[in-house]
This record gives sequence, C-alpha cells and structure tokens, in this order.
Amino acid sequence: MHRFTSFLFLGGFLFFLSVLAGILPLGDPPMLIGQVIQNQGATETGAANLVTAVVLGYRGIDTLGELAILFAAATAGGLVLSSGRRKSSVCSDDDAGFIVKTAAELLFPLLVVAGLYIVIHGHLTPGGGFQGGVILASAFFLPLLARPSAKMNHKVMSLVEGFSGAAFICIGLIGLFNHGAFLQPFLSKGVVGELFSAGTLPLLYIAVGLKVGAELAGLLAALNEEDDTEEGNEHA
Amino acid sequence: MQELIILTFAVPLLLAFLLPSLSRISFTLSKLLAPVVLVALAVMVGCIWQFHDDTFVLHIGNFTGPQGIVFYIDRLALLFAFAVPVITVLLWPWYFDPQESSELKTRKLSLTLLLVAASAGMSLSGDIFNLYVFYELLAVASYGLIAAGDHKAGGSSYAAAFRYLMISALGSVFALLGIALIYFQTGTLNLAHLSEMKQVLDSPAGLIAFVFILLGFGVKAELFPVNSWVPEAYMASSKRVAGLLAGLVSKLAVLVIIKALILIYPQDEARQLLLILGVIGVLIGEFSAMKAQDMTRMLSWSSIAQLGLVFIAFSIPGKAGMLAGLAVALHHMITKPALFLIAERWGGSLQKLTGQAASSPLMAALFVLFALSMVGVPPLPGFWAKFLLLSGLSAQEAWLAIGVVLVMTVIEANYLYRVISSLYGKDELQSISSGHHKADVFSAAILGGVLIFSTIQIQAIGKTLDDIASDAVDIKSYISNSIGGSS
Amino acid sequence: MLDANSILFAGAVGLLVIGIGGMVISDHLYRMLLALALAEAGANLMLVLAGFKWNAVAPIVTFSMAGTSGMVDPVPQAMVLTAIVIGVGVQALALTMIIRIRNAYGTLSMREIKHKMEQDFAAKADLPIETRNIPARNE
Amino acid sequence: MIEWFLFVIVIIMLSAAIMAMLLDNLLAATVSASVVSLGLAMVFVFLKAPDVAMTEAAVGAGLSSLILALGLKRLGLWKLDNDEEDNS
Repeated sequence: MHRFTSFLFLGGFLFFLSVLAGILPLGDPPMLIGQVIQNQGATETGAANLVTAVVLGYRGIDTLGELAILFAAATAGGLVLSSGRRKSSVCSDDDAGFIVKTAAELLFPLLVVAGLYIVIHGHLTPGGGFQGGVILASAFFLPLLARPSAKMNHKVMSLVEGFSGAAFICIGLIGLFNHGAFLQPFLSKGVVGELFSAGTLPLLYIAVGLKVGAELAGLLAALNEEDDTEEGNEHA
Repeated sequence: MQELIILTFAVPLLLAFLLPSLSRISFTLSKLLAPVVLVALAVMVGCIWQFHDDTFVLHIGNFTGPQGIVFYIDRLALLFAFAVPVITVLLWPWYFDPQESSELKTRKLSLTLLLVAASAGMSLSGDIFNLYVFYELLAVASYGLIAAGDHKAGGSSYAAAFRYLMISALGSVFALLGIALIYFQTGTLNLAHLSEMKQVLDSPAGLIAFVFILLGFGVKAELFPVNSWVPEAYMASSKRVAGLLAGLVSKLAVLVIIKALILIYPQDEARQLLLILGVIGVLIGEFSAMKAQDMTRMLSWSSIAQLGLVFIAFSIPGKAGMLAGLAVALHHMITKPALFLIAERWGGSLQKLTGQAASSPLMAALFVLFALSMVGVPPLPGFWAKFLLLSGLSAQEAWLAIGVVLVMTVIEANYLYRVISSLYGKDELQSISSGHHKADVFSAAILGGVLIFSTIQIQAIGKTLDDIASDAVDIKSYISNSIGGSS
Repeated sequence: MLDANSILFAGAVGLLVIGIGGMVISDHLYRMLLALALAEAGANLMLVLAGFKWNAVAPIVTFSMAGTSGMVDPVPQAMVLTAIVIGVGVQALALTMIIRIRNAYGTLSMREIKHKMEQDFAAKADLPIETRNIPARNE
Repeated sequence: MIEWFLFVIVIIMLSAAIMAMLLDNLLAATVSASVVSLGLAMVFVFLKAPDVAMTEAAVGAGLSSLILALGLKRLGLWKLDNDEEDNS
C-alpha cells in the first residue's frame, strides 16, 4: 500500500514537472534582479566575480545563515557522536601504509597553500571561501587519515570556528554602527580586478574559508574517531 | 534605534558561535549569559514597538532595491521578534541531567541559541530564499535538539531525529524546487517585488510552485501530508524542546506560508488547498489524540489539530482571516509550551496520572486552566480565538469547515476531560512520580499568568491584533514600503 | 529535438524523481541518505537552469567586457553555492545519526527501527508494550 | 555537437543515479552517487557556472564521498564484494 501511494505520488510529480518544461522560459529567463546586478554589481561592490558580489554583498546574510547551518550541523553531529560514549584511550593504531603517510606529508603544505589561494582570490576568479575551505578541511584531515592515533586539537578547533564566525558578524556589525546597515561593505573598493579590491568582501571570504574549513574538518575528525561502543555491536 | 532590530538575529548567532570557547572558561557564566542577553533583546524589541509606530525596512548591506535582501519590519514581525526570545527564555534548558558532560550541555545551549537566531531572522526577513536559509538553520538546530533527547530516550531519540531529518530534508528539496520555479518565471526573490508581479505566477506553473513551497515549509508547520514526524519527535525529545518546536517554531513556518499566501498567491485555489489540508489535519489530529494512551502523544496530536485550525483560519480571505489566524496561533503559542512543561513529569501513561493532582496541585490547576482555554470556554482567550475563527468562516459560508471545527471541539473537550478527571480522581494504587522541577513550575506559572492577564485585557489585545491584521493584509503599502514603488 | 535546455531539464527532473523515489521507497537508512543527495543534486541543477541564458558568458567581469550584458544570472549560482554547502552539512549530521541508530538497535532497516522505537516509547511511557512480536524487554 | 555531449553526460548521470539506488553493494552505490556529482560538476561548467562547478566537484564529489566513506567504514558496510547480504 505504501509502495503504491509512493509510485502514484512519484508519477504525479513526474507529470507535473514534465508539463512545466513546456511552460517555463528555458534558456531565456526574465532575470530581473540578475540584470540589475550585472549592471551595477562590479561598481557597487568592487568584485570582479559577480557570484562573489552576490554571495557576500547582496546576499551576505544568506552566507551568514549558511555558516550558522554548518556550525549547527557540526555541533549537532558532535552532540550525537559524543553523547553516551565512554572515553577510550585505546585507538586502533594500525598505521596507514607508507604511500598514504608520505602523500599526507607532501600534500599537506600544497593543500594549505592551494586552499588559501582559492579563498583569497575569491572575489576575482571562480572559487572562494567555500571551495577553499573544503580544501583546507581536507588538508587538516589528511594527517588523521595517515596516523589514526593522532587527535585533532579540539580547543584550537573550537577557537578557530568560533572566532571566524564571530569575525563575520563583527564586520557586519561595524557596517551597522559606522555606516548604517548590517553587513554593509566598507573599506576602499579599489580597482575592479586587482587583488586588494572589493572592500571587506575578501575579509569576509577569509572568515568564511576558515569557518567552513574548521567545521568540516571537525565533522570529518568526529566521524573518523573510533569508539568502543560499536565494537560490541559489530556483529550483533 | 530601529535598525538595531537586526541584533535580535545577530547577537544570538554571535553568542552561539562563541559559546564553546566561552564555556571552557566558565560553564555557569555561559549558561546564564544567554538568557540575560535574550531578555535584553526582548526589552529592546519592546522599546522599538513602543516608540516607532511606522513600518520600516532594513536593507541588508545598504543595497536598496529588490536585488538586495530586505528585512521588512511591521507590527507582525515585531510581535514575533518579541515572542521568540521571551518564549525561548521560558523554555531555556535551565537544568540538565547531572551525568552529562559540560561539552554536551554547551552544545545544547548553542543549538538553542541558533534556533533563536533563525527564528528571529524568519520573523523579519522579506526575501524568499533568505527565509529558506533561516528555515534550514531552524531545521538543523532542531534535529540536534531532538537527537539530544531526554535522559530516558536511548536510541529512540536518534531514530526519531533521523526520521524527522529525512522528512524535513525532503521538504527542503521541495521548497528549493518551488523557489527555483518562482525564479524561473519572475527572476526575483524579494517578496514585495514578487507581489508586484503576482499575475505572472497566476498560472499552473505558479500554483505548482506554491504547492512545493507549502510542502517544504509545511514540514515544520505540521501541515497534513508532512507531519508524521511530530508525535515521534515530541515523544523522544525533552519536553522543553517539544514545547519550543510546537509553540514557536511551527508558528514561524506558518508565518512564511502566510506571507507567501497573502503577498504572492491571492488566488482562491491556494486558499482552498490550505483549507482542505487544514481540515484534514484537524480531523486526523483530534481523532488520534483521542486514541492516545499517553499524555505526550496526546499533546502532539492535539498540536497538529491546533495548527490545522490555524490553517483553516488563514484560509479565510482578507483581514478577518488574518485576525482569526493570528488569534488562534498566538493562543496556541502560549498554551502548548505550558502543556508540554506540565507533561515533563506527567508525560507517561494516562492511567498512571490518577490522583496526581494531590502531589502537585498548582500544576494540575494550570493544566485545567490551559485545557479549558484550548477547548474554548468563554471568558478565556481560547474562546475568543475560536469565536473569531467561526465568525470568519460563517462569513465565507464554509459550513462544512464550521461543522468540523465544532465537532472536533467536542472531541477535544472529551479527551482533555479524561485527563482532568483522572488527575483529580481518587485511586489508592497511585505511584507518585517525582515532582515537577522548579523551573518547569515557574515557566508554566508565568505562561498561566499571561493567559489570565490576556483574559482580563482581552479588549486591548483584540484591538492591537486588529491593527496588526489590517497592517499585514495591506499589500499596497508593503510593496511601496519595501521597494518604494520603483522596480 | 535535441535541445540542450530540454536535455538538462530532463536530467534535473530525472535526478529529482530518482532521488525522491529512493527516499520514499527505500527501507535502508544509508540508501535514503544517498537518495537525498541525488534529489538535492537535481534541485540544484534546476536552480542553476533557472538563471541560464543561452549564448551568455560566466558572470565574471573581465577587462574586455566590463559592464556589457550577456552574462548568465549570478543570483541562482550564489543560491546553489549555499544549497550545496547546506546539503553536505545535513548529510554529515544524518550520517552521525545513522551510526548511533545502528549502535543502539543493530539494524539499518527503517521498518524494524520504527518498530523498536515505538517499543521504546511504550516502555518510557509505562504503557503495555504491543504484543505483536518480540517479548517485552525487562531491564 | 555540445548537445550530444550534454546528452551523454545526462545519460551517464541518470544511469549512475539509478545504479546508486539499485546496487546491493553500498560502497559501489556510494561511488555511483559521486559519479553523479562529478557529472553534475561538468554540466555546471557548460552552464557557465564555474563557481558552482568547483563547489560541486570539491563538496559533492570530494568531501561528501569522503564523509560517506568514513560513515560506511564505521557502519561496517565497507565491503568490496557481495558475499554477505545486506538488508536493503
């Protein structure tokens, strides 16, 4: 019965969406606000990459909300994984192979540099805080993969994630108190296309990059940590 | 002064980010700091309410025009921005299971603060994608709070949270799809701008987008087809969290749906759909509540039924519907958290409740008070809410809906009476449960005081609500306020 | 017949239907999670399509064409960036819950989990545990 | 020309999606799901969305697969062959 209603629902869904294909202006959207942003975006925010202009300028508060969602997911994930766990010092210390270990050591600086580069150039070229943050997260997770006994430093981690998020909000609040609107970009906009341009947007992207990197690395580390409660249930 | 309203969103968020570091210094400090800040925020909103009569608009980042995000602050938004910190402080996790580590407690506090930030954002925002982002934040924070469970839940809290997460994530996909369809047709996201172009959306494709948005935001609003998570989640979580979700969070999801309905979809079809879903919700909720064997489940189903009433009320066009909907929603926002607080200790089987009034007379009396108001016994606010609802429906000549509401009221009275009679019943084989925690009694008593106060001041409150409602349905001034007539 | 827009629209619809179908029909928690990722991918593709303009360039201002029209819409792209990151956060959270559920109940079948959850609730509320199967737990 | 290319990618994506739903081996299903993300990233490049393409490749294909793989390992479902039944 459940299966039947599911198929009925899916059929209806498919039907509606296929009908839509004929109605929607595919390939020629109205772009009301998109057009405005194209015309004014570069001059208003100083960012050459208009997606960055939208992400951090026009819709900056969405990005703040998104950081908060990542933070919430990491917090909740830690809550779920750590509750009811007996702290075990016994770690499965089977080291990863030589290749992984060497690769981890070699790749770590490369990944950090690449991540930072992508974060800092977010307002000029494709990329930015999210993409760079993911690369940073993988860079800091790699040593854990190579040496399972290593532990991530939770104290530093929570400091980084707390203060990068706070930095984003504080930049927003400075905009509010000094210039009149929350998250209003300030500082000189510079010349479109240069590294030091676009006012506060690169600063915001650095905060985003650190925050995303810290949250995701924390989530990965939490998922990677073995705990002894599940050993008992392994073959239950 | 008025632009400080953004702090109701920014400050809880800031505090939530910093709480893990702060609690390393002192956990007690971080536990007490947040309620103090919330109270201060509530006072600030109160001042803005008092001293600024006009509706005003905040352009985030000072990007005027529909390309930026707009916070639209009218009386309705201020009302919710005030209610969010107040209800949260009352339902704040004041006490914990002593076995929990302080890291775990801090995480719960952080999640609660994130919930507050998201709720404040949702009550203020006037941009549909921004609303979606806040809604997601609300959702993720509530997954965490449900998964944290209460001390007896065990694996069931994870199971309930996961099932809730799946339904909610499915809803989010639908909501995103709905926003994509709207953007396809109009090329804008600003609610006022969309409202200006609503004739574009008066098409099959536009209505499909509305259905998707309804399914998406309906998950938290406990709307009929997507509410199967409700009893499980409230059973598994601590009752404070359940009260927060049923009382506050659901109202904010309703607010989004109402904004979409009033501003973008004035068609009869949309209202009819809402009416039908609301009636089904009331029917299922009340009948299941009647069958429920334990108090938590009964309250959960009755919450679904009450939200069904809210949807029925909002499906009445014009100011009458807005007024009735607001009244029912606000009434539910006060009663349901209190009832869940009472259920913190009495949440188990109904039979075990026999004679419990003797052990905790104040809580039993409060239960009677809230139950009477929920059924709609005349001097209490619940009566006026239902009265407004019924008179609005009769003006629409929706006799079927009126019949459903009346019959369901009888059923509601029946199951609530069952609880009351067993509370005050005499039974020798009673097993006195441990008494209520002081914080629970205190919060419930305050909510009871609010209810009695509003019974006395019903005329003033009625007038205020009337003003809010006529503001809220004034689409023309909404458009001219937020984008200044130009586009 | 073979027009790029309809192909991509069909792709998005296909991903959505497969994903949502998988979420509704599947009984395995982990597969529901995969299905969710697919459905989100479909919704994201749909959103990007909503701003796509044929014969336009990427929304990055270069020196040669600063200010000219003919870029694709940057707004949906920004929204999709947000949606992708939200999606992965939710996915990780769901995964932690699956791990916990397995530890507690030893199964990953939704039907069994629902049954055990109801039993837990009944035990918690001091109600008679339903007698369909599995004798009452005595702890 | 470009239509044919997109057509092939979409077909690959859809079949990978169906495989992700039907394969008994959950590791293989996870890999199929990341193939979908990779295809999606390519599609985004054609849709003139380089930012989204990068994000989808880094997050959808990379990070999300990593997270799912870690999860599979902890769930004890990391199996390369199909000898044991799993309750899908």
